[in-house]
Parts: sequence; structure tokens; C-alpha cells
Amino acid sequence: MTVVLDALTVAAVVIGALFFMAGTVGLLRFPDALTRLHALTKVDNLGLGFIVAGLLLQTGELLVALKLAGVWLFVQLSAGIVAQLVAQAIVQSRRRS
Amino acid sequence: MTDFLVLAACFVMAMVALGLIGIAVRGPGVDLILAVQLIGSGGTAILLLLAVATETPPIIDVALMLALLAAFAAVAFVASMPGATGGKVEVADDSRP
Amino acid sequence: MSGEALFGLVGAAVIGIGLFGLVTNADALRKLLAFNVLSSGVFLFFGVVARRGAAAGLGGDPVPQALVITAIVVAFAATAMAIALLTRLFDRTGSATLGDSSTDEGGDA
Amino acid sequence: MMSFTFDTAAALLIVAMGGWIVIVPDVTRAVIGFIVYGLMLTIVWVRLSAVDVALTEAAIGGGLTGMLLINAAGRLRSARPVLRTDAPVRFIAALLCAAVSVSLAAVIFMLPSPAPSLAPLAVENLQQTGLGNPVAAVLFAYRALDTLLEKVVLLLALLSVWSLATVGFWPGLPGLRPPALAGSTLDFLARHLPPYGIIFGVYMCWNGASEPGGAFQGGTVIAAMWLLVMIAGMRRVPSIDEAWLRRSLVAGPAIFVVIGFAGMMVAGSFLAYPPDHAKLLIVVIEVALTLSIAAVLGLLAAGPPVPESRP
Repeated sequence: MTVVLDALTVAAVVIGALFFMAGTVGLLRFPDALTRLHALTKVDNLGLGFIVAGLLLQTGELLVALKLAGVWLFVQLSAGIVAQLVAQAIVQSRRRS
Repeated sequence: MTDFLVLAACFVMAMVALGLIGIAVRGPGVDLILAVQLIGSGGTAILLLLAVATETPPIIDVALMLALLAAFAAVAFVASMPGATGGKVEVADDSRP
Repeated sequence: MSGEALFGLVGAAVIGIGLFGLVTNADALRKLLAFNVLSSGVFLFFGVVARRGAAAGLGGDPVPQALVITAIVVAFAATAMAIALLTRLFDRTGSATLGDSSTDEGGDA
Repeated sequence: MMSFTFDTAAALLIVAMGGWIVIVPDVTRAVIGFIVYGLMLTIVWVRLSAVDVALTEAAIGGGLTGMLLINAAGRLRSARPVLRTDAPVRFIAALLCAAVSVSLAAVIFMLPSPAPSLAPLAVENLQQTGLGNPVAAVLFAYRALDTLLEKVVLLLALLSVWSLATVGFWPGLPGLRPPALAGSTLDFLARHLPPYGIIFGVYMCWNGASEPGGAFQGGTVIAAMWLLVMIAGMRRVPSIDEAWLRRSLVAGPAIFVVIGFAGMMVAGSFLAYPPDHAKLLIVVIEVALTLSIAAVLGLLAAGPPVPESRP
């Protein structure tokens, strides 16, 4: 049982880490600020989701698991709205220049 | 498992570092704030990995704090951008001498 | 080399970097930034001392840790005050340096 | 082994960022660099087993100081450019600073071994305070006087910031103004983030007695959420002479002092707690301090009172 759980954790964390890599590649390679923002926000949060899913399988305590999931949900909320705000600012600064 | 999770944390940190270098070599501009977004999601992932790897649940609170304050700093940056300030000012006159 | 010695070296390096920024930048806001970098290095030293004092089931000596918490809060208050002074200086003189103010038009700074 | 690799990577990143902050020509980039540096240091503090410090560093070092510096950089954007010091001077300064660093690095290897530690004493007396978090015990029981005086320092700092008010604008509104872009997204953010943030702040304060956290961390989070609501223009920035504001500023230190003097009568010395009620009293102090810290830090970040319209 533990072996299966461990294998699932490894798989999920590796997928999450690869998403972080994809996000960084997008950040380095995409041509303008809006696409870079898109790469960073979406992909990194997905990566964080996979990592949290993998970590959930390793925690025995319910409270710890709830907190882990709570952090992920909170980051979804805040990063999502902040990304909108940054996008607005990018569009605004383009309009000015 | 511990070693694997710390390895994953190393990997995410390397990705964050690469992303930061990418932002650093680019000139000034709005997408500077992507650095804060990057450390917000990447740093949260690193801390969560460390929390489970070292079996120290309070580190999860640190991850939440990091995510929350990274969002706050991003908002403060967007709000202070040139052109963003100066227009709408809400003042009640009753407090004036 | 242990992890805490490594972070001690980081503290030493960061103190040097902060000091360099503090003496070579004429712009007061940059001085303030450098000063904050310097103080973070000093805090790291406390962190290393605390970590070395790990005993009785604790990961570190709580006394230096509590000192650093106090120090971080006070450093924030000092930074806030410095920034208030600096923006006031800028409002009066149009300048944000601590250098020779004889050419500034405001005068009384 | 793996964790040493991690530590080395974190160490290199921190030093590189510190250097970047100091040498990058543009102030705004340096300020963003400093925020990222502060958030990154959080991870180092976690590696040094100082979770309480990590929480404080993330909240104040990254978040609130960052906001202060960002606003200052924005305000000073039109300042005259400053000439940097000459190359020879910078070279000599670099040499001297490197010498300082090298001597400090040498000190790290000369620290006494075994390291002196107050940890056993702190744990031994933890029972008497009724607390579970030794750092909270140091802050509120063993060295309570330091913490009390620190609160006074915060109030004095706020007074000196306020005393920089423009002539004729006392009492007035602190310099924080909602930006013109205040629109639907910022509104949405200011409606949805603070409830969670405030719950987290209260949790930090409540949890601080037994786990890492406490009045400082909780108060800072609440201050950040308050500032967010004011930046979004959802709540007016309060005038600095409003009674509720003044009361919440002094509530924490005042209760702290009252309990301190009560300790003189009941337990024999200033700031001593009667053993049976130590935890209750400390929690009362922490709750009041959380409120006061939130008010002081928020107002410190909001700045001195200013005229209504800025050029």
C-alpha cells in the first residue's frame, strides 16, 4: 500500500515539477508580457496543484491535509485575481506608450 | 521519500532561479512584477515540499504567509505604477481644520 | 561544512554587499535598500547562532530567534520613518540624495 | 546530502540577489529585487529551523517593507538622477567591504563549540508559562520587557512619521491614496482576499501560544489586509485623530503595562505573571497587541498626513 502511495506521490510531484519547468520556459521564451504572464500564472498553479496532490498522499493527519489543500485553493484565488490585475496594468502601460 | 521531496524542492528552486534570471536580464517594465508572482507560486511549492519532507507542519503556515504577502506586494506594485495614481481621490471634508 | 555554517557565510557575504551599497550609492532610497540588505545579513548571523544552540528537542535556541523577530519589526519601523523623511525632503527640495545640498532650491533640508 | 545541495542552491541565490539589488541601475528593479529577496529569505529561515522568524520575514521583510519601498520609488520617480561615486572609490570600497565579509566569515568558523544555548532553560520553564511555543515564551514571559518597549518604539516611530505632516494638515489623512485604476478587478480582489487573510491573521495570533506564529505575524497580516482594502478605495483612509484609531493604537501597550504593574502587586515584580493564570494573561496581551500592531504597522505603511491633491 505504502509503495503504491509513494509511487503516486513521485509521479504527481514529478509532473508538478515539470509544469514548473514549462512555466519557466514560457517565461523565458514568450515574446511579450501578456503571454509570459499567462505562462507563469496558469502553468505554475497547475504545477503547484500536482505537487499538493502528491503531498496529500504522504500526510496521515487530516488537519495537515486540509491545510495543504487550503493553501492550494488560496493560491488559486489570489494568483488568479492578481494575474488579472497585472494584465490590466500591462494593457494600460501599452496604451500609454 | 524525504530525499526525493527535497530533490523536487531543489528542482523547483532551480526553475525559479532561472525565471528570475530571465526577468533580471530583461529591461525595466511591467513584467518585473512577474518575479513576485514567480516567487509566490514557486516559493509556496518549495515550502510545502519542505514541510512534508521534514515533517514540520507549521511550515505550511509559512507557505500560506508567503502566498498571501506575495499577492499583496503585487497589488501594491500595480497600484503605484505611473498613471495609476492621482485620479480618483476620496476625501471627506469634515476632518479638515 | 554544515548547513548553518553555509548560511553564516551567506550572512557575511550579504553584510559586505549591503555595506558596499550603503557607501557607494548617493541615492538615499538605494542606501535604504542596501541598509536593509545589510541588516538581513546580521539577522542571519543570529539565525546561525540560534541554530547552533539547538538543544532540548528544539531546532534552535529560542532567545536569538525572538530577538530577530523583534529586530525585523523595529527595522520595518525605522525604514518607514526613513522613507517618510525622504519623501518630505523630496517634496521640499526636489532632490532625494543626502549629498551636497547647497545647489538645491528648497534650502532648509 | 540532498538537503545540503538545497542549502547551497538557496545560499547562492540569496547572495546573487543581494548583489543584484545593490548594483542594478534602476531603483524600481532594485525594489522588486528586494521583495523577492525577502520572500526568498523566508526559505532560508525555514532551513535554519526558525519557523517563527520565517513567518515574520515573509510578512514584514517581503510584504510590508516591499509596499513601503514600492510607493517610495513611485513617488521619487521624478527625482533628479544621482551621479554614482567614481570608479576608483568604488573599487576601494569594494575591497574594504570584502575584507569585512571575510573577517565575518572567519568569525563563523571560530564560534565556540559546543555552542552556548539557552534552549534547555527555555524549555525547562515553559511549563510555568503554560505556553507551548518557546519563542512566544521568550517574547511574552522571559523577556516581556523587551517586547513591551518594542511596542513603545513602534508608537514613537509612528509619532515621528506623523510629525512630518505638511503644515496645516494636522490632523489629516495619511498619504495613501487609491489609484485611478481602481476598477472591478481591484474591487473584486479587495472583497475576496481580506476575509481569508483576516482569518489567517486571527489563526496566527490564536495559534501563537502553542505553535509558531503570534501577535507580530497575525498583526502584520491584518495590517496588510487593511491596507489592501484602503488601496482599493473600499474603505476611506482614516483621519489620524479618529478616536477608535488612537484607542486601538494604544490598547496593546496599555494592557501590557497594566498587567505588568498588576504583576508587581500579585506576583512580586514588574511583568511577572501569577503562575496559575500566566497563559490567560499572555493570551489577553497577545490579542490586544495583535490589534495594536495591525494598526501601527498599517499606519506606518500609509505614511504621514498630506495635502489632498499631489502634483
